[in-house]
Amino acid sequence: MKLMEYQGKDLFRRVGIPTPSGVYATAAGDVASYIAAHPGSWVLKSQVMMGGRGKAGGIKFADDAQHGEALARELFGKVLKSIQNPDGEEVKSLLVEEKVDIASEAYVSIAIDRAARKPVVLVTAQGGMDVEEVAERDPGAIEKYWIDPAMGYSPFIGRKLAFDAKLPEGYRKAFPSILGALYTLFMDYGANLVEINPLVLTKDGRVIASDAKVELDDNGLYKHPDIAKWNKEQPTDDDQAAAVAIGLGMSNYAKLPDEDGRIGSVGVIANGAGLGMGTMDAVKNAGGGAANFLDIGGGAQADLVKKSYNLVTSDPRVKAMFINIFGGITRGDQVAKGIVEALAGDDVRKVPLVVRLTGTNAEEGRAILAQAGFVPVETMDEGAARAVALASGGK
Amino acid sequence: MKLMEYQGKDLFRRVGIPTPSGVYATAAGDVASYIAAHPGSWVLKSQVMMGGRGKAGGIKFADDAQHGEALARELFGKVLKSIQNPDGEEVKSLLVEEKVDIASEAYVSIAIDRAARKPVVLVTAQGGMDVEEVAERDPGAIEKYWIDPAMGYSPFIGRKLAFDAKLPEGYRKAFPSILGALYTLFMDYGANLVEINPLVLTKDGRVIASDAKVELDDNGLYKHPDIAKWNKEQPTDDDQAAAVAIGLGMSNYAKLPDEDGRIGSVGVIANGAGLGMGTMDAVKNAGGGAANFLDIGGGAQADLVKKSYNLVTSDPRVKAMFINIFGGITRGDQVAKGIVEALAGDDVRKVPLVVRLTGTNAEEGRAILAQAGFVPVETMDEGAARAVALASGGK
Amino acid sequence: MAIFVDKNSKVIVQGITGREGAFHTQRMLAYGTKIVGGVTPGKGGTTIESGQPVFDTVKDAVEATGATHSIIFVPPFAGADALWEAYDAGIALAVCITEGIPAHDMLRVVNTTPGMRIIGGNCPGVISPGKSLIGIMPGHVFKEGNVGMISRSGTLTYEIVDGLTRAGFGQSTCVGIGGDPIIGTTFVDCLRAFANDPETEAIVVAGEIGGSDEEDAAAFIKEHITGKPVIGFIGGRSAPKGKRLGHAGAIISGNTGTPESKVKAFAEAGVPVADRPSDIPKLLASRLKPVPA
Amino acid sequence: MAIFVDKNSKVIVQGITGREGAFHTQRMLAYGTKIVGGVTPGKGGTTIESGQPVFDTVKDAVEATGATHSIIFVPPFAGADALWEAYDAGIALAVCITEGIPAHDMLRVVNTTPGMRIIGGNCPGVISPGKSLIGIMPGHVFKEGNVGMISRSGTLTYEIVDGLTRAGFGQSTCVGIGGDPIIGTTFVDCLRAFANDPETEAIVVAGEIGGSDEEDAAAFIKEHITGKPVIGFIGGRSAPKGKRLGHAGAIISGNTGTPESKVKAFAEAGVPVADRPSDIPKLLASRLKPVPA
Repeated sequence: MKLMEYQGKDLFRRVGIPTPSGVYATAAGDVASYIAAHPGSWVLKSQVMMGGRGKAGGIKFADDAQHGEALARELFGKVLKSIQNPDGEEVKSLLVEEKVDIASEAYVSIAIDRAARKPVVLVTAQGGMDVEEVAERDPGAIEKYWIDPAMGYSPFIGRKLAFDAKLPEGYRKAFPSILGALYTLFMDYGANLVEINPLVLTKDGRVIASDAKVELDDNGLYKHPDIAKWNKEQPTDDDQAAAVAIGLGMSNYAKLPDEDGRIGSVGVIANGAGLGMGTMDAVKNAGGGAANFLDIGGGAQADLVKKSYNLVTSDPRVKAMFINIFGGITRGDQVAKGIVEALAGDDVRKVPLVVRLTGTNAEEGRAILAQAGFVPVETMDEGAARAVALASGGK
Repeated sequence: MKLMEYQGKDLFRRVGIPTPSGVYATAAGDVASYIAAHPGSWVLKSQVMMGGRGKAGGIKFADDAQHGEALARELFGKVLKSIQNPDGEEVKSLLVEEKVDIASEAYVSIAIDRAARKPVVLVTAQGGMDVEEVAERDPGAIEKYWIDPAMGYSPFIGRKLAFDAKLPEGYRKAFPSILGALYTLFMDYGANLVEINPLVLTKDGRVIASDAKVELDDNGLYKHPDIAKWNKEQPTDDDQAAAVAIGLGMSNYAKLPDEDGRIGSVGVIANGAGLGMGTMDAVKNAGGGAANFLDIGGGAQADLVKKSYNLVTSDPRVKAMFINIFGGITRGDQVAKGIVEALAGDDVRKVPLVVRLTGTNAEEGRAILAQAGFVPVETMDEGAARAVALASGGK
Repeated sequence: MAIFVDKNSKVIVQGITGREGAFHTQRMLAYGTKIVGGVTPGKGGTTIESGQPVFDTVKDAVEATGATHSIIFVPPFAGADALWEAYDAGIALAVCITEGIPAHDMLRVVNTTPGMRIIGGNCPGVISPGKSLIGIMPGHVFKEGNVGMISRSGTLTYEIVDGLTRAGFGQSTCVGIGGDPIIGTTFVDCLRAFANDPETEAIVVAGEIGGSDEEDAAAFIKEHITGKPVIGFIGGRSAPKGKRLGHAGAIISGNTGTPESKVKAFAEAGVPVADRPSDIPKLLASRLKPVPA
Repeated sequence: MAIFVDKNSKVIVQGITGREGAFHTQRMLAYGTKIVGGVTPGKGGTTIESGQPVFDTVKDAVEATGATHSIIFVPPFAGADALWEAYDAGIALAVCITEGIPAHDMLRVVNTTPGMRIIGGNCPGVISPGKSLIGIMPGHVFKEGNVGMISRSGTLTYEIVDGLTRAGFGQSTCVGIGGDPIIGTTFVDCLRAFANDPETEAIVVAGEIGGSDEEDAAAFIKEHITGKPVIGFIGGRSAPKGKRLGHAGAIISGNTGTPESKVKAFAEAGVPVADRPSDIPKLLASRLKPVPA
């Protein structure tokens, strides 16, 4: 679960990381009255998930209430677009924050290093820009430290990183405790990533988290029901919602983007993500492309197979479907039953179908399909080739 | 720092350990109005540090407000005495708690095991009595588990202990989370000991901490200023206060009780607790007894030596004093200077003095003492024998 | 020989009376796995229908049965607890089937259970064909032999193994390491074990896009595996960049994790990469003699 | 030989520019200890008056000097942090002088720094006379020789050692293990090292009332120490039960911790217990030949 900046800063404040003063606003009037009550220079920051909101015109500066209100009106409802996000994202809320006088900008993040199986801290004195850019241009400027979760965080880690990354002296006192608080947030809230970029040293000597990027592990969200419910306030992924609606996991269904002008036209259902990916690969190897991908998981019953069929064909790009089942826990007879039931209904869009069924109860499944006048293919490669041919109008 | 029951239960509630409903009261009127507002059966528990308050008459039962008020008036100001605490302790506050219907009483505690260097959990189904008694009578009834601080607590530990200690089935569901909360308290507040005795299973199926014993590590108190200030609300050890008043550590000065009818009459000052204990032993070996013991620590300056002299002689039992210094960081000349200054003052009680001075700057120190007409002894044994002789009126 | 499990491995099932646990206990017993008992708190002292005793705690089970291996079927929130309980009881190898254990739970578990081998979570388990199955794999697909197989996915493994078996390549041990971000046993751990296993004469590494396990495996192979041919495979090569596909592990990020990066790493280690699962037996055939069924 | 430290031990001082650190650095240098540098965050790049370089971090110090040993003079709240920093930098042995470190900090430190030897906290340090002093002991009291000495207290150690030295018994190594509830190195750890040290021909164990270190030591001696006479001593035998005397460690609790329990344990291990420090050389003399000064 990715958090928006204002949500990330909420967590920052809970663990004691200094953030700029300000207010979260969903109406232009609130922006105006806040600035009126707190004269000074303010930044209006669009609260969106996408990156590059600054370049997209999502950040504005206001010096008085009237100006602030006008800018807020301009921002609310605006659709910000970027190269990574061509569809754009609508601005529904703003964070109004004090405009600080920046002396220096650093970068700090903690992420899970899968290979080391430890949290890894990244620090560089070159903050305020994309860290991938720094990594490419000046890799030596990024200091890393792997924290042993058994030992946990201790201030020497922050001291060492501040010295090694050559953070300006003004950071030194505050940095070890800010990193400690960030580690607390990372561990206590089960984050995949916590990032402060930039961590600002102000001209008056404060060290403040000017931005907040927090990504929490969905599997750990149940421990934090108050945060889990933020999810509902956020733009939901339609695919995830659709998968959950029929009783699958969030990431068991995904529509695939059309790439390089090529439109994927084969719908793919498989049991297991690995086999699903393998099936997509097979479709591509056969000269076609998958339009989407659905993993029915292990032990699917007929009803789920039917619902899955319907979901996949609801994607209008799908011209043919390839169901690829390797029965382990999943039983071939259940899958076959589901297919027959799905095809029997009148309420679904039907497309040419290729089924490959092997493993547990495959014989029984094949018998059910045969009775419905349907002959499954023998191998994955064969099935993929057939599906690609059918999708392009062949037989 | 030992906490009183109501303070321990405050911490229990912070971490989510269920406690009986009730109120803390320092006036009989408050007891009456609370019971009036909450009709039912109530227990009035005297809030004192000493053990055995029940036998000493510190616990009463009331069924209505009037009765409660009368009992409270009786308890406030009462001095409870026990074998362990013959001087007694005055009741200044009460905890008024719901009288629960007890189905079963268990015992659970977590303490630091110095030898294993791990927290150790003790659980027995035989709660409500002194655990030392259980240990003596039926040692097999006590289950132990050493928690690895790197791994921390996990519910299987509580499950395992509940099964192994044969806690009644009613405990099973609640116990792992209560023990988890107790471990959180133990670690987060830096406790030497946390104990629930009894952990009650009520007839209506609740599991509740009926009593609370919490002892925090003084060295870690600075992390919890809100709790550290509770210390001021509690009876302070006079010896500790006296030591702190002259700039020593809390446990650097102790008056020793008179034992077996024998009165210790030698005042002992040494540098270092180990040498101090050795000096007391030497006094005993010489046929005498120490009245008190003061450790001036390392690197003591003349002024501290003078103040220490005054503190030790303020104990009227002291008939002679033995100052035993083995100079490491502590410099013999500073000690000698302090002694001479102390003896020069008119404001102190003077007693016959034996000084043993060796190690760093011992020569200089001896010279200073010699100038004041004073000849130190050579060894600890010799000094102890001399001091004992002087204390009993010898020369 | 084989690795991790053999026919003498004594196995307990954590969560033996649950739906999944009960079902797979019977499948494993049918395969010949030495299931010596199971654990369900509160059901200690009973036995399941097929006769295996149930205990309240893993410690009790280990003490009564001498079990060294465990397979875990518990809900995600109890996954870390089950692994720690296994560790505490002295279990040497725990297979964690549970999917959806919080990454931070696993982070803490893998860093505080030195000496215990954990396979998974979110994995199909491990099988030494003809000897023992500790997992949820369809046993009939596998065949005893001399090819070691490691994979990040479940069903794709069956697909590949089926092809191997049909082509006459039996398997010494197949390990499904699981697709979660933090897992107990990596490709490299398996490769190290296969390198020392005399029964294993060739190795198939079935990777996926995302992460750097394949790159790490390639580096290890280059350095430490000699005299045993290794064949690679990368699932999801057709997946669009950045799209999350079922396995949380399969997110492409930065420069490692791309199919190109993985294929390149394998190539540099002298490992041929099969374009499709059906190519694996062909690539193997030129390096190892199949054993006709 | 000796144990823990010898004349080649390269030592850094954590907190070298603080009052205590600076004072004892000079004393150790005067004794001949190889102090190769020190650490004070923010003073990296400078040198102290006697010429030793100061670094910002322990890692920097270790990389620049090759130090293997560290002595820690920091405030109590920074004690655990200093020990972890030493561990992280690869220090093999850290002497922690700091008094008053929270017990829970030490609990976590000792359980998360496997392989690093910690002596203390709240200890006078360790000295291998004539070779190296890493601590705050008065070096002139000690003399090179073949008696190993371990003690829970500081000044009482000097008292005992002074007697040994005057009686012609020099010391291989003296370790003041410290009096706090949780310490890094116990009597048993020291005994194990002395047992393997050819230079050590006899051992003096100077214990105290409270805790069970002496009982544990006695059990170890009984089992593992042969051919090296051991003399015991228990400080505080005259202390009233339950009274806290300076060392937090010296609280008598339950049945272990009493002088009687300790004397009995030593007796069962064949260890004579001296009634007073001045008896120790006498007990030693009947078992080991003194070397005249």
